[in-house]
Amino acid sequence: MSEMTLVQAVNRGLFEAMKQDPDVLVLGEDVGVDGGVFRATDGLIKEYGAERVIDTPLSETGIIGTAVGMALYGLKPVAEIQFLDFIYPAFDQIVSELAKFRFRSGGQYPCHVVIRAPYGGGIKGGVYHSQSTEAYFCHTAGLKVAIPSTPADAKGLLLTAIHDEDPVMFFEPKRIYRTATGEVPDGDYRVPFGQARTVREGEHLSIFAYGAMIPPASEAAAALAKDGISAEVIDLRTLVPLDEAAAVASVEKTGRAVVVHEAARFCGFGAELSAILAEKAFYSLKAPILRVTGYDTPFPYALENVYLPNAARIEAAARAVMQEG
Amino acid sequence: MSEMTLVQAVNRGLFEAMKQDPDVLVLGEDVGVDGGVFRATDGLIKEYGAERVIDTPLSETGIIGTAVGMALYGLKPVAEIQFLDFIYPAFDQIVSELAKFRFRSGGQYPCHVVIRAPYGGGIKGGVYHSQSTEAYFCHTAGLKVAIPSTPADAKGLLLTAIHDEDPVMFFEPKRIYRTATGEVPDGDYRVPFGQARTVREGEHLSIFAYGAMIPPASEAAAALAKDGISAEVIDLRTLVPLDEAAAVASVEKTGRAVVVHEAARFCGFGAELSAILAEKAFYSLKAPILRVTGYDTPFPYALENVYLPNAARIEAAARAVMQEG
Amino acid sequence: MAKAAQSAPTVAPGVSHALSNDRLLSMYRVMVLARAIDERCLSLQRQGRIGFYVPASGQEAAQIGCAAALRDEDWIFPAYREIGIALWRKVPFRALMDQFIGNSTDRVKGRQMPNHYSFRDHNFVSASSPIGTQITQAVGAAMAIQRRHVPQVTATFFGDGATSSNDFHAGMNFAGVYRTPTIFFCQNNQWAISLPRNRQTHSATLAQKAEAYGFSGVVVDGTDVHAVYDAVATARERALAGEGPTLIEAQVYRFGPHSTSDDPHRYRSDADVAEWKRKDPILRLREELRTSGALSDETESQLQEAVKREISESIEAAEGAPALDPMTLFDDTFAQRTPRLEEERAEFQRLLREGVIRP
Amino acid sequence: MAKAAQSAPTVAPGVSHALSNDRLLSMYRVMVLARAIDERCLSLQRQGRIGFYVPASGQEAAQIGCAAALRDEDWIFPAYREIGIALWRKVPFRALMDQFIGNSTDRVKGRQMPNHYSFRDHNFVSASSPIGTQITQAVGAAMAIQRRHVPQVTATFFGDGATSSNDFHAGMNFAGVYRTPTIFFCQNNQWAISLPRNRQTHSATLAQKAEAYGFSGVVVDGTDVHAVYDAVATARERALAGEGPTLIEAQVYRFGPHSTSDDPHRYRSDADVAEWKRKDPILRLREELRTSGALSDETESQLQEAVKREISESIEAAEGAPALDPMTLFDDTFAQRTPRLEEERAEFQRLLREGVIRP
Ligand SMILES: Cc1ncc(C[n+]2csc(CCOP(=O)(O)OP(=O)(O)O)c2C)c(N)n1
Ligand SMILES: Cc1ncc(C[n+]2csc(CCOP(=O)(O)OP(=O)(O)O)c2C)c(N)n1
Ligand SMILES: [Mg+2]
Ligand SMILES: [Mg+2]
Repeated sequence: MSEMTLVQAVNRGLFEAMKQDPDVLVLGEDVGVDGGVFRATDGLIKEYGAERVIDTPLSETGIIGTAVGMALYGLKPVAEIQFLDFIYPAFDQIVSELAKFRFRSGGQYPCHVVIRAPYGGGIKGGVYHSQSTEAYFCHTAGLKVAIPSTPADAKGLLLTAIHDEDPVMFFEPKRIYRTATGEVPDGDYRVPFGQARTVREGEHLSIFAYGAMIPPASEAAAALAKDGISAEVIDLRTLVPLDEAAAVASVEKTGRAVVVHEAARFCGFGAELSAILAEKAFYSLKAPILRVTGYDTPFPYALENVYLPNAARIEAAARAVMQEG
Repeated sequence: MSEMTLVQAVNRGLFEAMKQDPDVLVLGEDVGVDGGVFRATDGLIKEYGAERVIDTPLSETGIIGTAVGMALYGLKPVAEIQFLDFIYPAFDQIVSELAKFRFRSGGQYPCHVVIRAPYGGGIKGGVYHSQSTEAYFCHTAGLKVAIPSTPADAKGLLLTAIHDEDPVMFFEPKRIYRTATGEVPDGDYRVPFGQARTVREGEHLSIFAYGAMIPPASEAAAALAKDGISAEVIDLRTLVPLDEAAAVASVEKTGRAVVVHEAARFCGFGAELSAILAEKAFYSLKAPILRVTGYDTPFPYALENVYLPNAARIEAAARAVMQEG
Repeated sequence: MAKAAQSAPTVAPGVSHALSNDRLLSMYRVMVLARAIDERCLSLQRQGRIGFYVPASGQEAAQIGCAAALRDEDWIFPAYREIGIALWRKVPFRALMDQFIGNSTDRVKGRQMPNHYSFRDHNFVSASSPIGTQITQAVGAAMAIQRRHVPQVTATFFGDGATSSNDFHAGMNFAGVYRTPTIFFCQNNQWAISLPRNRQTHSATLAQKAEAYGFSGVVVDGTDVHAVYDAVATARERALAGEGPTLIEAQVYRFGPHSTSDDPHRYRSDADVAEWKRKDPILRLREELRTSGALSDETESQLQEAVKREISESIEAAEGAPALDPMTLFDDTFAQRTPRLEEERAEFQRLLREGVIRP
Repeated sequence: MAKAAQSAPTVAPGVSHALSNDRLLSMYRVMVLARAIDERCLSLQRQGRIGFYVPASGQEAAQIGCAAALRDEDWIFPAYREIGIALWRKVPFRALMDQFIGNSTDRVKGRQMPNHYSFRDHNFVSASSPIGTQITQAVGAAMAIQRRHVPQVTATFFGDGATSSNDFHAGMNFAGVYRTPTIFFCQNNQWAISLPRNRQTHSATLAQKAEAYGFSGVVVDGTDVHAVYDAVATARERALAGEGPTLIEAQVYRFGPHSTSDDPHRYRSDADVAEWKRKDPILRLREELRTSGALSDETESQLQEAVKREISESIEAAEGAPALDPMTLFDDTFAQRTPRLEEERAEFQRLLREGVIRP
């Protein structure tokens, strides 16, 4: 166990995986000599050399296309996309190739690539260094999607991702890269996919969130507690596979739900979770499900602090939900 | 008024727009001499020449990137993507550029491109000639999304799209390109965006669909009617802007809803509509909202007829919804 | 050796890798088989017995000349028109036919359109429809080969149209930077559906595009098995010697339609086709083999007979195989089904049982 | 004329477009202004007065040499490092400062990070962060120019790293096919963040990449305003004469960090930087102007004084401008707000009123 930040935990996870298995390699822009623009890959090239820590030309198409080829051959590439906002030149390789290789080849060609990308707002990055577009990937059959919110989960989910047999999109909440700190187990620590984490138990309503929205959700729950409102906060951890059972069970208990994410609301991940609850927890629901999300505009720069969901907005939505029904 | 097929109506719409405005031009792969692989652009090059009907190299990046440039300059390009499945090389231009140009330039640079693409299954096209990924675009702030289900709407929505001031994704249900026939008004016929069409009025439940799912939804409603179940069938027509008011009003009347689309279920458009209803029509809902959709696998080839929602599946879901609550 | 990109294409003059008559005969046999399959499948499609077909007639010398110069351990990253490569790799036609039908013995489990097959045990990676995507993948696999230090190469196949794709650019560039053992084999068949080669790009040759990435490109007459074989064998030797990738532009012509959905009369003249048919690669090799005495009338008719029989028997067997089990739909999205897929599968099974869904 | 791509770069020998002393002086002035802004903004960023900054020091001759050879009616499709172009186009520094702050007078309404500005009235299109996307757009605008039959060109700006992008490939290819009046101006500043030029691509020059698209590329010494001006003026003349596009590789060096988020010591040596600083384009032009007598001590100090004053006054004014109205968030996603945006806007307004959201 050692205390570290979330980005350090990612770095530890990468070191661990590369130590465990010589087939694991890292590629991306500035991941080698520079150690990654957020330092997530810092030190890897010194330890494992340029053969396994590959600085690539400026082409996401090339990064993911070659990673797919490596994976088909039997290596375990971990590709970094510098910001999730820059993943789109690789979108064809991801949705048409990576996600479908196993299926379309009748199971002959598994294709196990982990794609790491910092996502989300709160770093004054403007429209192109702030977006949260996890819903695109969740809607793409064949991809798993993991989003840690704590250093321990960052390492544990990353190691699970690297040892999985399927492609995994691993989105890192850059806003809390350095502010989220905590104890992280040493060695081969793994957190299973598809198991939500109860951040805080509660009786009156359920707040669902993930990644950088866990801190404001927890803060809101703490504020609500002062007024005797007991909110359960659930960190979904992996969106695919989703722990639907935990989500439904929580709402069966509380009867009320607020879903939180940074991404734009329309067709965001929150829509799916609402739809699941409206179907499977229908008879338990005492009030409409509210979503606290980014707005349906592109991500702004100067106004990011009013665009992003904060604890006060989550708290207000929770109070509104409590007043209904 | 003349009777024609859906793809002919698209063709008529393009002729009309090019006649109206010399700034309208068409570009894409095989759209000129060949008239498009589905013949949607047939005859245009003869009438308007290669300067306005542009056969492009095999690059969706190039097609949409140049269309964006043309639009910035003041033209009104209508780009064809041969199959929606092949749009991903242009995804970066669409989500990062086209969708955000007006916003990110503070309103200085509107960017009005219409992107036409045949979408959906039912033509034995396998994994890459069958997909319905409208949700990606619906989740992208700055894009409008229109999907006609009749020849009249195909022409009317297309002309509205071409005269709109914003980017429009215009997805054409290729499965019913030739089977959907009907009367289409001559001349400058336009169907406004954001107004759903009531295909059939009903009292007991609401079935929401669009595009190629309208025929099976109607068929299901007809079958239900025989058993005295009165289903309202609503064609959403444009997913962005969405006629939320019509959807909510319908469910306030019927109390029950089934949402139908071909796309995979998880984070599909149906999730958004369910979420809206679960929030805004909450107190009217008598039963869980069911979704009848493609499964969360890649699109198959040999098994497409069992993958795609059909009238019987919609009917079964409607009966299930009627038994609840 | 084939000529450098800058000059006009010609039949390769001093070929440095000679082919024995035996080898030429076996190449000829596979070319004949490929052509016969093409003709038969076009008619199966017209009869509605298969849903779609992509012919490769005209490109046999390019494909089999190339395949013969590779070794079985080399990885193929194909497009959808590479039937000659698969056949040379000893994929039985029966296996192709299974794929065209999508029956229960189809190796890709009915997941893809005809011609998009995949045979892992033949190192023949899965073809996909999106143009060009296999190119970067071939480079990635070559990077893996470098990492494993094994004497293998990857060969990737694509058309003139694919040189405009994003993956061509990225794949060529990565290959140049990492000097990967990759052969970029472009079959310039003069058309990308209706777009002629000279509207695809303004460069004089496609091979010269390699200059942009710091390695060499060569043009070969793709109707001449010798020239193709030589260019590929040379590229393979260079790749194994650590000298990096090569782009080979094999100039050929697509005799048939782009696919069974295409009507080439809309965009090209019969005269143009007839002109190129005079250089039919099969006639050309037959002529050569006859002249050298390697191919007698008797061998020829035996060969034609054997090919016909193999085709007919394979079609019959494939058509007789059981249909695909619908429940396989839920396999292979992931290695293990997620709870959601289990749930959907259970729903699907119930709907099948109730007759709501009918296979 | 600049030299053809194949040969090594040199200072352009027989320059065919001469620049008058007056013009050179005004170019010098803008170069000095750009450099001074850079230095000042780096310190504003350190003081937390602006959030981020992308310096352009070392690239002034390339930018202003190019801008001066274009006409105001030509459309600029910039990347994020083109401050010299904007300044030459007479965009006041105040307007840039407004953008860096994202205040109520910012022309892009606080929507983008510093350096991603846009000025429609200067034909300076909106910069975006994703690398390369402006390249195809510039080609599309040039196709529109062809359609309108007007004497204009488009010029697009990008770095060495951007030559690996999809849009470079597609844009160059479309430009070749349609022979568009486009100038592809690549500032090869030797680095793409930490990746050196020789790891970006294996081609000897970036200019030679034009060969792949059937048009010509030239290398110029980007520290020499004369060479740059000449290459661009020539390319512009060719474009207007219908002779199509040109790729120009201006070889420069990025003196500063990639951006204020970057620490260049992690990947390059001070010695390397010092070596290139000996070719500082501003010192070089100053030297020339002094030698020719066009620049006296007095003019120089007046100029430095004026630049300092303009910068200080602009910063003061921009910092004094009112903050952005939060309600503007809901403008410009579409020309007209959709019902959903109206609803979200109303919710937002309520939350603002209730103090749940605080600007
Ligand atoms: C990304 C993408 N865009 C468009 C298509 C539609 N399409 C299928 S084949 C083809 C032409 C391919 O031409 P070429 O690369 O020369 O190969 P050929 O078919 O001639 O062998 C096109 C445009 C596609 N499959 N993928
Ligand atoms: C598509 C994309 N990938 C990655 C990035 C991150 N990034 C920003 S600048 C840069 C390097 C650009 O290098 P170059 O094109 O040489 O321009 P320069 O910054 O040197 O002017 C990178 C990788 C990006 N902005 N866009
Ligand atoms: Mg071709
Ligand atoms: Mg650079």
